[in-house]
Amino acid sequence: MVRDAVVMLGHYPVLISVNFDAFEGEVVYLYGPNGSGKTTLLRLIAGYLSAAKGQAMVFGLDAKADRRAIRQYVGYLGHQAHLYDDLTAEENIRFAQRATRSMEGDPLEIAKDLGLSPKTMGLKVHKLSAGQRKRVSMAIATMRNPQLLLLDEPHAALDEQGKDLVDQLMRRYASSGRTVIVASHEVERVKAASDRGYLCDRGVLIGPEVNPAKGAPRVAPQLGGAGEVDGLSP
Amino acid sequence: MVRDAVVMLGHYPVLISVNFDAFEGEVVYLYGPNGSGKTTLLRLIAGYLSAAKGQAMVFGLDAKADRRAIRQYVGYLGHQAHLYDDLTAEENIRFAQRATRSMEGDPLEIAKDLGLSPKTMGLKVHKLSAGQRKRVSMAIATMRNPQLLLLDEPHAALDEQGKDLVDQLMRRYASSGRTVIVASHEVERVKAASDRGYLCDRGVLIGPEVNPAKGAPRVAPQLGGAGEVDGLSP
Amino acid sequence: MKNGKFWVGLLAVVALIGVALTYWLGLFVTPPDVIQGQLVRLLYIHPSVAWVAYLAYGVTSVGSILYLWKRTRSLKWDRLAAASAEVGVVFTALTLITGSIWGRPTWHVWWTWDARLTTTALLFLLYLGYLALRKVPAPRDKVAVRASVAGLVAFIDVPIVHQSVVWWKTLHQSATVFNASLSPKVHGEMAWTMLVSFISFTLVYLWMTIKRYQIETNIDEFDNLEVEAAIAERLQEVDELVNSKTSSGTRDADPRDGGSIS
Amino acid sequence: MIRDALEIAKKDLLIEVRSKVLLNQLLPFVAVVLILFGFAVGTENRTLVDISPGIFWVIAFLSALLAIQRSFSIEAENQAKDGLLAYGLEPGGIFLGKVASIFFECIVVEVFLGLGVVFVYGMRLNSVALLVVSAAFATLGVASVGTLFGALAAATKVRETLLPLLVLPSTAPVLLAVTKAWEDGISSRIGIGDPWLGLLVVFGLIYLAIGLVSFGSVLED
Amino acid sequence: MIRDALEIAKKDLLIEVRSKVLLNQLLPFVAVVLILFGFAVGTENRTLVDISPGIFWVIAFLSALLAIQRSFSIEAENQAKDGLLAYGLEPGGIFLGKVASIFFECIVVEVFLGLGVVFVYGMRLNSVALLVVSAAFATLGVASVGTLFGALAAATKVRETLLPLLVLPSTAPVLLAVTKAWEDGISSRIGIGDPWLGLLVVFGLIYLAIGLVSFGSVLED
Ligand code: HEM
Ligand SMILES: Nc1ncnc2c1ncn2[C@@H]1O[C@H](COP(=O)(O)OP(=O)(O)OP(=O)(O)O)[C@@H](O)[C@H]1O
Ligand SMILES: Nc1ncnc2c1ncn2[C@@H]1O[C@H](COP(=O)(O)OP(=O)(O)OP(=O)(O)O)[C@@H](O)[C@H]1O
Ligand SMILES: [Mg+2]
Ligand SMILES: [Mg+2]
Repeated sequence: MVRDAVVMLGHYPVLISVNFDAFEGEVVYLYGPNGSGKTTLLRLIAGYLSAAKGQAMVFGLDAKADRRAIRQYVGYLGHQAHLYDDLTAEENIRFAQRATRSMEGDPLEIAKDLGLSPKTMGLKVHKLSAGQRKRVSMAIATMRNPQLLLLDEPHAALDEQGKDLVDQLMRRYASSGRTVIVASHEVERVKAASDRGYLCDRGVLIGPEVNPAKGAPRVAPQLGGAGEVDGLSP
Repeated sequence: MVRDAVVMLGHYPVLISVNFDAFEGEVVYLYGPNGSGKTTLLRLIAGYLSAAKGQAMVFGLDAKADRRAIRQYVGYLGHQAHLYDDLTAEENIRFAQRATRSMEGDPLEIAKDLGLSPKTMGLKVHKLSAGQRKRVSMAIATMRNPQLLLLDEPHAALDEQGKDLVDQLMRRYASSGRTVIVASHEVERVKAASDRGYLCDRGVLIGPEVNPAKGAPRVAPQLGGAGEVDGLSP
Repeated sequence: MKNGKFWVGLLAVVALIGVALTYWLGLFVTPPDVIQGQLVRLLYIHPSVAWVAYLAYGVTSVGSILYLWKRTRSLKWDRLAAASAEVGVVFTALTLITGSIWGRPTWHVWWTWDARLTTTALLFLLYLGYLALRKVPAPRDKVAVRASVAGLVAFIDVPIVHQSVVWWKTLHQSATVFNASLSPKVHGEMAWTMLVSFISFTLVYLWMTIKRYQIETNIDEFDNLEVEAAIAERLQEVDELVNSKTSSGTRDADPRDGGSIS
Repeated sequence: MIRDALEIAKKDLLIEVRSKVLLNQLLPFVAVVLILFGFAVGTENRTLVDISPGIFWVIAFLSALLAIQRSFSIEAENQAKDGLLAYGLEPGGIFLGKVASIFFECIVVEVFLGLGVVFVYGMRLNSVALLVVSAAFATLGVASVGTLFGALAAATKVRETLLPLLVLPSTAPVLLAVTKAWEDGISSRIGIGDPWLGLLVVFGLIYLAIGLVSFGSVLED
Repeated sequence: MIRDALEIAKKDLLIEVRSKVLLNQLLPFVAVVLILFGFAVGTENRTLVDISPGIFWVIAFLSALLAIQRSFSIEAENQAKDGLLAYGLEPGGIFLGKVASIFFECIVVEVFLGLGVVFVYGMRLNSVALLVVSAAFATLGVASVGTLFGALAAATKVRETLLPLLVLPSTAPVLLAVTKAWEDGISSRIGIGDPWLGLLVVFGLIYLAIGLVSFGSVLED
């Protein structure tokens, strides 16, 4: 939940008086022109940035102050892949697995689900193609089955099949009661897979727009503030 | 023109026995799954890589041996923006302008056409959003009005308006007798804007497929070898 | 080819005989020196070993230049440079060792910070660096380019080593053999022995370099074979892929036939 | 925390094994500097032995600096640091892990350097225990400060030059103390009870503690 | 080629002005090392003056190394080097431009360092012409070799450690020669006709020539 938040980068307020909510079991999308502040909002929620005014809360905790507690339940996929170039894809995944204590699952299995062959997994990451890297990062971001998954342009650089995979993944997360917030320029695609969405334009959020096909019932909790489960939101 | 080319990365033949042609006045697209070798093919044509077998020729010159001569006529937009983080967008463009001796045009004008505001142009590049960077790189790649424009996923990270801009740009290039080779995962979009295309799958090129709406007449020069202007192809 | 093998074998034999002759002349025929006593016998090893190191690096830089020069660019020059540098490093090490052995009784230390000694040690490191650079993984031609440039720059130290005794006026023996007028200041059987030792160590160098060159060639050939095998393997996969595409009716899809349309 | 530390250290050493920076580059670098110093100090062998502890430690600190730089350039590429944070590793654990891997790499360099100093400079070792223990704590101190400042500098875009500026002055006391301890160890004036050693232990532990406590804030900055 | 060189140099210096690495980090670094050395050598002012040329040049070379490293880390981020190639700049021009900007940065550092040595160490200058000219050529030599090897090392993933390994031994003779020239210049034994200066000129020009000729191959690799 983000309330009246203003985010300054340098001396410029990139986000201005932003209100944003996401509830359990839904996929919320963000779209809007380049440079409008989508990445900034996601980084605010992930606790990489802090609000100059207003507040950002995740699971009822302050996104900046309690970010360490929050991160255990958050997966973040950014524009850039946070990978070690000198390690193979498999080693990167293994390291992330141990670091996040999400031991279940063989890295090769996880990777196969994301369309990475064992041969590819054995290559050093700096040799991989753009889409292959993205998939490896994806594997790592979803490793812990986070309660809240933040995706910044997950579709970019992926092929058709990869994009479908991402959509399925988002739906699976929502249907198992978790939350996905996704920023994407593939508006049609992401609208189809999501429940609600915001248009982000020059630092202002406009919305939420509700997906008529599925979104309607979801909106209720937001107004009342009572229907929210488990404190994901105020 | 690429004939029977094999490109090795490490000990692995990433492209195998590839044949590829592009002629003046056309947009040729490449599509295919992640890691299939599209970027590799573009880098081969740009002279960043060399063929282990077979040959790659651009404007009748060997792509590797004469790459310095060729580069004067080629614009390349890669997955990554080749920008200096500490300089502003405007300074980056100005430097490229002077380095490539394409003095015509005010950087701010060029940028405006690509949807970059003067304020954005005054920011250091590392502060820009992903889409804004892409636009700056785009400005630089097209700066010299190259005879041959290589675009590696130009649509990624751009918003709807930006993607349309890229499509227009490609068409403009083709209609003024230049050549565009574009690799993209936005298959529908790129097919609509192009004349011919190849499917790239696990290092093999399949095609060309001809766009029924516009491609047919364009193909002629390829068979005869006589219709080609200015030696862009064999 | 067979002929080549014969000549290399012959070279080995001649070199061996030369070394044995040096040994015999140096230890049994020549007299001990008035001042240096028995120690002078090191004269028949140490300078010739140092000379071979120079020679080796000279060959390396010639190979490097020939590789860098576009018109003569060929991997064989790079292999030659690599082979020669490796042998050069061995001989530089021998120079350092024999020099140390000589230094112990004459200067009473194993090592001292004399200019020639220091520059020789630098020389050793420069070429170790050269060999380390070759080990940084990269495509074969890139390795060759990098190494050639490094080999060229490193060679500048050779004249410095040679001139160091003059420039820094040091402890070390100044040029007795390779002086400007090229008139050795040693006489009689000592001179003869030194000549034999120079020739035989040079032959040893030649033999080692040729051998090393052949090994480099084999490694490159082996790599090429691996590449061929990888390509063949991939071609097979590709055939299967193409067949499946064709049968699914996409279009005429022989990859070799990319130029035509259906 | 210890587990996190182990994971980080293991990963760093694995990257080291893969890229062989230490083996192929750091050791020859050490050798070069050793020779340059030897030449600069000159022919009087006496002086060289006297100041060899100083030279040893100046070189050791410089190569520690390189090891630290490398350790954080690993995290900087592709902003892997953001990744570490996202994994929710404990900052203390990350700190310890980095210190451990840098410590280990430095020790390898120091052993090599030690051999060089003994054989080429002709340094004698009298109280080996003192030498070894003081070296260990000095290295601990440098690795701790270096890791702390390495993380600080890595966040900026100018780490190559900021890092030495931060690390060198703050480790200068350690450098002086360990040099003194080594001089004592060589002349065997005092054994393991050397007061300089006490100072080193204190420094090492204080730096380690400061790092442990403040690393969280630095990483998140 | 000269035009290309100017563009590159201008760009590098502009980046320097923007990021202020030199001003904010390199100069303090120099000051720190200067003081450390002063401390290490001790209180006898006599020795300090005698060895100040050596200290001056060791520090100057180390900071040149940092400047070179920085110059190529600029190109490495976002693979800007690929960009330079794509612009079709002449390799010779790129080389000269890089040499020029590094040279300029080094000269700034050396002036600062010189002031430090004169005022803090109390070094006297007798033959200023010899000092200045030999410094210029020594810096030219280092900048040339550094640029050449900087480009070489930048292409690999281990540039932080590979660069010093390559640059230090190949510039060591220059270091030795310029130190000698400075000793002469201070004691005013010989003026501008010093043979060491001749050596430096030869070195500087040879390195510049090798760089000009082979930079193309290195960049493209
Ligand atoms: C580790 C110690 C030493 C090293 C690294 C060393 C290195 C060299 C080198 C590189 C050369 C070839 C010089 C040239 O012709 O350019 C040389 C030649 C020579 N060295 Fe040494 N040397 C060492 C110790 C000694 C000692 C202890 C002696 C005898 C006292 C000695 C006597 C000679 C002589 C007589 C020559 C031939 C001089 C000439 O014709 O130029 N060296 N040494
Ligand atoms: N220091 C600063 N001063 C002024 N504006 C800034 C500063 N730093 C960042 N900005 C601007 O803030 C915006 C950041 O936007 P953000 O990266 O969140 O965009 P985005 O919506 O993710 O865009 P994209 O779709 O291109 O990824 C950009 O417009 C950028 O120009
Ligand atoms: N040294 C190597 N050994 C084996 N395979 C390699 C090596 N280097 C690269 N590859 C593989 O070569 C392929 C490179 O593909 P390329 O980057 O051209 O793909 P692409 O079609 O551009 O993909 P994307 O759509 O994801 O950008 C990848 O599959 C990669 O895994
Ligand atoms: Mg964004
Ligand atoms: Mg690609």
